[in-house]
Amino acid sequence: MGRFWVKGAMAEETFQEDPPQTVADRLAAEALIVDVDGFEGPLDLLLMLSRTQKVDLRRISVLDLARQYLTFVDRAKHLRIELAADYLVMAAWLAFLKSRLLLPPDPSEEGPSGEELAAHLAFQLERLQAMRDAAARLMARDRLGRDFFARGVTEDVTRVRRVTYGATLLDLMQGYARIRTRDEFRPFVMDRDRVFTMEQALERMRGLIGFSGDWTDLVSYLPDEANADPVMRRSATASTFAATLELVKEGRVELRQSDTFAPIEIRQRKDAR
Amino acid sequence: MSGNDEPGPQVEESLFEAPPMGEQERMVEAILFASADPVGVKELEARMPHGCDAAEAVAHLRKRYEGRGVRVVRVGNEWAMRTAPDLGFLMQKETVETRKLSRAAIETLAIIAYHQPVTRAEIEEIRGVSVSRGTIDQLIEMEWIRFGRRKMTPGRPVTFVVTPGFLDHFGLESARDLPGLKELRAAGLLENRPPPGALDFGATDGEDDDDTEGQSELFED
Amino acid sequence: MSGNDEPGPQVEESLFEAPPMGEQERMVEAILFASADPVGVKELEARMPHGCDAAEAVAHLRKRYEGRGVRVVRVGNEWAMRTAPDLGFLMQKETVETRKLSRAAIETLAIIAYHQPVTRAEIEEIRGVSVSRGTIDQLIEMEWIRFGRRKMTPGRPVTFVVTPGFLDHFGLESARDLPGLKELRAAGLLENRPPPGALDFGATDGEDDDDTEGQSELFED
Repeated sequence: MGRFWVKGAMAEETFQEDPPQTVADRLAAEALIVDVDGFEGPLDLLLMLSRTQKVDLRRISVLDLARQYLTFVDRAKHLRIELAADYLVMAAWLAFLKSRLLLPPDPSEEGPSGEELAAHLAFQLERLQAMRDAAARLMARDRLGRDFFARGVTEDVTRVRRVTYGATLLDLMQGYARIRTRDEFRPFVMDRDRVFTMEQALERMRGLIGFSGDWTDLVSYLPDEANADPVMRRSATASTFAATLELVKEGRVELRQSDTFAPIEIRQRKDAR
Repeated sequence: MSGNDEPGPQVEESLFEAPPMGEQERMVEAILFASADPVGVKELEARMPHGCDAAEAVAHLRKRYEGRGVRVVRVGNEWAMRTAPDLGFLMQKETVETRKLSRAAIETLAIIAYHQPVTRAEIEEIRGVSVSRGTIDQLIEMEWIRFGRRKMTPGRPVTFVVTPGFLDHFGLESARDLPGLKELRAAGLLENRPPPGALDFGATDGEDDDDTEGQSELFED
Repeated sequence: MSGNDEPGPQVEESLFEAPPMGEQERMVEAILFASADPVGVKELEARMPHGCDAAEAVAHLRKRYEGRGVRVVRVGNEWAMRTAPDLGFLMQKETVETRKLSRAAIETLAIIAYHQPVTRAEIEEIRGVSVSRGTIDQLIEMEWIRFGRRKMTPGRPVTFVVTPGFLDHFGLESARDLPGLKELRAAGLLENRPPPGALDFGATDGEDDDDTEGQSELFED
């Protein structure tokens, strides 16, 4: 912990005299902020800030870095530049880390020490830098089609043409995705297999009504299938009722109900043609 | 061939001193190898450093390849490298024409890979259309699918499974390594997002713990 | 290969006596020469007469081409002929413009190459930002990365690994030959250290348990 105290104190001084300085400094600070689009996330920004320490990443002062980052975020706020949420999450975390590094450890407190957290952050930065370097080395290698070349033409010495069919994993996965998404987006349709339509009910009623001389409960007109299957029964009841209304409108049937929820009864109109 | 700095009036000439013949031969070799078409001496020299004698280099190269599996041959006024005619019988594979599998075949194959062992009726149910006999036959002939064991359901229908040859072709250790739908989506292979609350098949992976917000952030950019 | 199983083993052997090694070398030369893509020993032998030792023939051939304008190079488990890199300057005409990769794509590619097999969450943890959908998609499309086997951690997330095409493009014999790999590993920079305590930002934890082992598995075999 002591190490961080000392470094922290030094950093405090340098940072106290930071804000009101020369125009050049302020321009630099602003350039930094305007550049924020160029950073790929908070870790990238931290890595850039860490370069100002001009030391091996392994010996970086995470406390200084935390301060620099928090200053950066403050300036961004001051200049009313909106930072993405992950920059602010990192700021909160670094503020927490800073307090852990500055305060003597509380023995009653659980969890990793500030130094452990700082060490991990340093590790992450070093690893990111290492990957950047590795990427650069990779891209600088001699490359096929740029530095070395494959045979320019593959020969058809004997023109034995055999057709094979091929597919890539990508084709396969896209094919599967296509099927599955098509399922997901199946337009909503009513499944009509257990439905007694009004047209069916009307047809049935037209046939039956001629035989009913007197008041008869509507329910007795339901088709036989309706008795076995409750879903069908619900559908048939509704459609038969609707069909009855249609027949009343046509003047072929009379309809009555003695009371709320009492059975609905129908009979053929005497004067119907 | 770099810094031999002979002073005097010949400076310009020595600056452009041609590389040794062995080096020129290498150059001709590389150019003829990589070119799709035969190359003439004039073009060779235009591409090589100043002062090279491409004709001589070609002659050397030609000699070097005498009796080898590859030869330097003259095509009109130009030069090309060709495999030796007596080895033509080895070349059959090079003339194989690869065509994309039909969409029906790819979809059928994908369903078998993801759902194996799967019956023909099940494939048809998933695809929503019937599967032609030819499609299945083609996949069997390619040795990408084979018959699995019969299903213990009425009619005991045969099932289909993918073969080791399939895994080999697609660079998979096992069919279980096929990415789930969610992962396909994460990899950007799925354009559409499901309606909210849609069924979530495929793998659920630890990396998507903080789903709702993480996802939109990740994939909506 | 027909149906002559009567006369005994000797006859069969002599029937299929392998050609002399010099001839085998010519055959390998012709096959590798004619193919733009790397060819494996198994395929070489499948195309050569019965009894050939393609691996040995390749070794001879490789030696023969040492220092020439064209070389025999190893790509993963396969072999290919490629022009010598120092002659690239002669080939402006053949140069194919590779698609410019974004910085994110380049970094993601490097992370996959050095950390493979690696999950998306691990890539994000290393880069400190989420991986956009297009990046992985692009790398898969270029056939530089593919899905590896699933990680045996909660959620069984898919992993990414680099392909033989990647090795070919960057002139690597195997993933073990990645520049600086040893140093990076020695420095512990390829470890996937979980953040201390629960206070991690960025990616989620819990899937990095058996990491070291996955890595060594890949590079050490």
